[in-house]
Amino acid sequence: MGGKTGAKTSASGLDKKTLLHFLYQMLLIRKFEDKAGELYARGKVAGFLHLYNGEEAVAVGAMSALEPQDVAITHYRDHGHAIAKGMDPKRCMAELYGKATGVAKGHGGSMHFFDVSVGFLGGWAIVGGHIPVAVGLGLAGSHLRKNQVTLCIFGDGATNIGYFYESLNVAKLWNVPVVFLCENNLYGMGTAVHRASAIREVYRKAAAFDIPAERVDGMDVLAMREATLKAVAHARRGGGPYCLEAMTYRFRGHSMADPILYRDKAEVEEWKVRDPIVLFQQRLKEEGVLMDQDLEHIERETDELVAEAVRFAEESPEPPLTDLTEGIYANP
Amino acid sequence: MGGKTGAKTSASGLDKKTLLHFLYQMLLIRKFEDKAGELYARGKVAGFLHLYNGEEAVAVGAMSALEPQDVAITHYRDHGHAIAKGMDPKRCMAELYGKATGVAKGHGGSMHFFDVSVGFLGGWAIVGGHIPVAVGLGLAGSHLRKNQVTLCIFGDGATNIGYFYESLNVAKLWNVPVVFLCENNLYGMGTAVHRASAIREVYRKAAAFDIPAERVDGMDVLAMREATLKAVAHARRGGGPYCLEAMTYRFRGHSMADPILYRDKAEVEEWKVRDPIVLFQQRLKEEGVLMDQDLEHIERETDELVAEAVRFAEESPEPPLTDLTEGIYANP
Amino acid sequence: MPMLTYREALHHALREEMKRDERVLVFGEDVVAYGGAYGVTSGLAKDFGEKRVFDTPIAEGIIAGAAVGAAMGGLRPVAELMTINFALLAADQIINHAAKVMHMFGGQMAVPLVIRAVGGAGAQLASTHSQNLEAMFAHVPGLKVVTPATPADAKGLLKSAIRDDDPVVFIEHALLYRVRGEVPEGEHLVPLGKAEVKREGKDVTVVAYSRMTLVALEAADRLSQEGIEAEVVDLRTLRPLDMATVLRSVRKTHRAVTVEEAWRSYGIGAEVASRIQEEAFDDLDAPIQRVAAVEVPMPYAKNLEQAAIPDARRVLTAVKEVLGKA
Amino acid sequence: MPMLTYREALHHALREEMKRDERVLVFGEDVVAYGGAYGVTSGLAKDFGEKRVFDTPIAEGIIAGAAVGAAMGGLRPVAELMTINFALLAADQIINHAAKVMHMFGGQMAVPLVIRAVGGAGAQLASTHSQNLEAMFAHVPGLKVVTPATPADAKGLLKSAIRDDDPVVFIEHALLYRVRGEVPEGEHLVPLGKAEVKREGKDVTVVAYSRMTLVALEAADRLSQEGIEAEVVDLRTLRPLDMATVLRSVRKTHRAVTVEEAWRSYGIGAEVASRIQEEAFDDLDAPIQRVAAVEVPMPYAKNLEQAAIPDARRVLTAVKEVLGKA
Ligand SMILES: Cc1ncc(C[n+]2csc(CCOP(=O)(O)OP(=O)(O)O)c2C)c(N)n1
Ligand SMILES: Cc1ncc(C[n+]2csc(CCOP(=O)(O)OP(=O)(O)O)c2C)c(N)n1
Ligand SMILES: [Mg+2]
Ligand SMILES: [Mg+2]
Repeated sequence: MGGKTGAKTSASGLDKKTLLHFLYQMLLIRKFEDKAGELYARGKVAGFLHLYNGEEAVAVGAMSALEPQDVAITHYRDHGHAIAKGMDPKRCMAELYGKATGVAKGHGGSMHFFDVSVGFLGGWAIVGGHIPVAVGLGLAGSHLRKNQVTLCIFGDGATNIGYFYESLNVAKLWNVPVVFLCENNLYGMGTAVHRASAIREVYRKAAAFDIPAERVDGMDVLAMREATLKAVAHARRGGGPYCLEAMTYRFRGHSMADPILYRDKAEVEEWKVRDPIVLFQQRLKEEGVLMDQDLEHIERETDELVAEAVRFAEESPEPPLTDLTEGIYANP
Repeated sequence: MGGKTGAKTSASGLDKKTLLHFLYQMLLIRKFEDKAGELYARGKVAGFLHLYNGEEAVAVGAMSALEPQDVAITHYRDHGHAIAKGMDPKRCMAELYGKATGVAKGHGGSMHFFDVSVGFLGGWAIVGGHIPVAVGLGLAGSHLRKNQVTLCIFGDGATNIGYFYESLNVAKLWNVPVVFLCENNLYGMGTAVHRASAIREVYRKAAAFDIPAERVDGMDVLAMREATLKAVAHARRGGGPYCLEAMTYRFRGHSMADPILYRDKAEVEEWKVRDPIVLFQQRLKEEGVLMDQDLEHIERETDELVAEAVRFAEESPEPPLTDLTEGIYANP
Repeated sequence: MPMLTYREALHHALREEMKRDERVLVFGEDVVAYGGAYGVTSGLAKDFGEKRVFDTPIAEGIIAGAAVGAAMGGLRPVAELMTINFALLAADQIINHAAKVMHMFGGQMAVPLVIRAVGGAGAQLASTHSQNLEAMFAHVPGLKVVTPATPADAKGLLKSAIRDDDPVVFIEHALLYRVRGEVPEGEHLVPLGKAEVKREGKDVTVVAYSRMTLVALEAADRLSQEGIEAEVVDLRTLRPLDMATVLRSVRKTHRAVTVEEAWRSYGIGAEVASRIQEEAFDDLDAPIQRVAAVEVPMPYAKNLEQAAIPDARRVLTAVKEVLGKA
Repeated sequence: MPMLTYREALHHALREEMKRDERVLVFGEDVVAYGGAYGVTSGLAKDFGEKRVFDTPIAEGIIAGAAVGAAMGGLRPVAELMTINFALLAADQIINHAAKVMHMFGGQMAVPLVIRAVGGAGAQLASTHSQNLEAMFAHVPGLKVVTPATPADAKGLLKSAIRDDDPVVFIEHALLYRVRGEVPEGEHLVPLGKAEVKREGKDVTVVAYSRMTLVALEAADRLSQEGIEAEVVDLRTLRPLDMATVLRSVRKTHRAVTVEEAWRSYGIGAEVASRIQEEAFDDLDAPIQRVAAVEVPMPYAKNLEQAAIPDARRVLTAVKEVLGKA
């Protein structure tokens, strides 16, 4: 359960604008997800939909530690990461609608968000499959001297598949600037971590490759930021890969199809008390950073943006049927 | 380099017959391999041929720790393991000749020895591919209460492929009686361990799964026996998987095609000084267990057996062409 | 006969075979609490215990590899891969291991195992989750590949697959789980390697398998309203392939259309068409048409996905084509 | 023109493209000291440095996956898999990742990568090391699959593959490395997706690829001594498949035989034969015959392996069959 690191998590170091922006991003993600879930129920969104509720602090804290030239690559539970990396919620919503204006032209859907312009390189739906890809991105980053760090995000379940280990080994051998961030939300679909992994502390797996690793409180956006800053700095200065395990929890089911028979209400309630958005709000209020009017303003902005995203998606055109035969090859 | 374990390696505990049998087996393997290499040069044996010279103590010591109901499964460098597990050198040689009397009817060749009657379950040529199979054998062993331990042997190179990690994780989760024995001969083909693995101490990888592990001197047949006895006992009593890393060295090339451009003479010489057969002979002589006539007798017996194996292989018939259409399915 | 869904039929097959044979085990990702991604195994763990029904980590390589070892060790594992798309992570274990044991080791050991996996498109899951990869496995000697289209076949074929002593890749279709049909109770076995004429007709032979069998039947109904009687042959098993049944039909109708949900090039229809022209060339009055998916990584957008997957209309057009009525 | 071996031709292609483009990297198992299992890369590390030519652990999954990422990151990786058999451990990266990036993400990124792998039987390596798995990859939209038969094509196709912006599975044949042939120096490019008539003839079209092209040519020579002129079409690229060249030939000869070293069922010949009968039905005077490997996990024993692999004699028989002279 989210064993805290030593990382200093006082807000003091950051200015009000930055702190409120974190709150803004977390709220935006939360509302985007709730809306997506609602639209799924209404049949506007289809396919598999994996919502990020409860884990917002991980994405917002981690992405805030990246420089513009850095890239992020993640799994299918990607909305939060995409928005935190700076993707346009309108085009993200359009993708969920399967519209031509979507971030993947409607070809990818929820699991395959992608926007090269902000360095968000997917959205991948094969568990663990994008981790080797991240190592390749790291290789390119260092080979082409881009001063670029690759942030690779995946779940606890992905740390039991061979790719994870092959990737850590090669990342260390090649000394590539890749930060591996595991979102340990205690379950891989309906399977609890200890039923799928021989050890409960995922970060310990990095020791098999002499890669520095630590656990972070994934419900604390500032703790996430500080730990990621440290990891990114390590990678950028040529120190090689770094592993982070963010202890977090998903408030909703694995996907919209999940009856959630595998965890009890008590556990869920216990975690909801640690809602990263509520906690951060409280704290900013206590520290006198967040005023009521600030919050009203953020609430209004995020509500409007999500509403606007839905409007944009609704009004966008379907992709043309020519998409079935074009764009499969770069050199047809 | 073969950091010794605490394992007691004095011969004292064992009777003369047993000790001489170990010497006999190691010599038999050495001579079988030299003959196989010679026959390959003469075109009698084809395909890929991976010889075991220098590693004999690992197979003989480890197999001596198994009970008759226990099974062994290994990779393509399998002659030594097969003979140590009790397979008939005649039928092994016939397999190298691709004859119908071979241990796999001439279908498998050098890399695919197999003899269910002595619990030797292959001979597998996909690096790391048999490790998951071993976990399945362990599952069957415990599920069907066979009081059976599975010994799974593989090389250092195989510990960088995903299968290895997936297998250790599942073996621990299922608590199966499998002993994982890594033959660390310092190279995977032409790649030195440290060029392919982020850590040099392979046994440390087991820590990522809380599986007990240790390093053993693979040039000392008694050290191998004692370490394996301990690991097998642990597995048999329900303690789950156990990992061993045997530090050893292959005196010949990776395969007959290997020009050996990747390691220098000095290193080879340094290791040849630690020839497991020479060392064991010296020691048995010092301890007064091995007399000159014993050695002559063993030399003669092993020479004759290898010669007989060649005769048997030479005289055996080729497999019938009907083998191309039959025996592919158990239920055609 | 009771009406069951495809899902229930599969569930019954597993339940009956587990009752019948102690050695049958079921394992895979989330087969216990979740009952499998599509609910086929739900309740089995409760009734047979977690020693015989258990979860695995997300690691298809070892799921398949452990099945091979378990089978060699005397068990009869039924391993579930959530979808056939993930079978690509187990391809080496299935093709380089399971398929080889029997012959490569000189016949000393068989590997009685079943790998169940869900295939098919149509649920807007996009390109990595909408594939039909049966051709890749059907290409491999040593494997058997089964693709049931109806609840009755689903039950009868799965029971036969579990009793079979060879490695069987058993591919279910995601859109068929809710389909209902009559299913004989108890000892209902459908032999592997036998196709079935699902509808008789004299004018044209339509060869299909899995969900496309239903699409072919729908097309056949519409065609008969136009006076065209199509005979629908459901291959049911892709390896071994029962060409005798297909050829018998073609020799009668002199015309053939194949229907598959997979990509056309190097697919199932190609083999069937080649065999037909090889063995019934003089009986053919027109070239064999293949109806297959558009060759594209399946997009998420509904309009694109629907346009990519074969439907009755396209089968209709192909049939008229071979009848020269296009 | 200089005479080079297939191995040398491939080596030259790599060397020239590495010189030409800084972004081209070569990595794989033992490509440095060993020069690759078949020596194609030997010397490259010395000349281009270990930043551009380096070894990987034995882990095909990440070899292919890292190539995908490297390509996305702006490099042009040429990853070597020791043999195509091991590509099954990379099947998910090649099929679920490399092949999908371009279209699934809406065309934002291409993945210019080449996966080189050795295929083929004939060296008594037994069933897991003697496979021809090209059909599995050729089935997949998003991939390109290349199978050169001659030193000149090996060089020209590899250079084109490296310059191509899409993922290319480049399959070399283990028994061709020592084969010599004339190879144009320097800028010699053979376009992907273009078959070539390797020998002209009027009586029958023999379609082959990779080493079977040489077997087909050998058969053609023998046939001409009997007054039968076979036209040999070398597909060279299996995806995209150049049927135009094949059809042009068949419309001339009215008869066709396909030759492949892979298993017959669901193989390459099946697609070619289906396309021919679909598009040139009325031009065909006889059923298309397929010559392929016996469908068995390839045994080690020489007599069995030789009997399993197609040879000129079997091509001869098939040709006479389609000519009605059997
Ligand atoms: C290779 C593979 N196997 C199985 C699946 C099906 N699947 C999708 S998500 C998932 C659970 C992943 O859990 P985790 O990695 O912890 O991520 P989380 O969903 O908890 O964020 C599974 C099994 C898949 N997509 N890919
Ligand atoms: C999956 C796979 N990749 C590559 C190969 C080719 N190969 C055969 S043996 C070998 C080296 C294995 O080294 P190691 O595991 O250390 O065993 P050793 O040969 O040293 O005993 C390689 C790369 C293979 N057989 N399988
Ligand atoms: Mg999780
Ligand atoms: Mg080694």
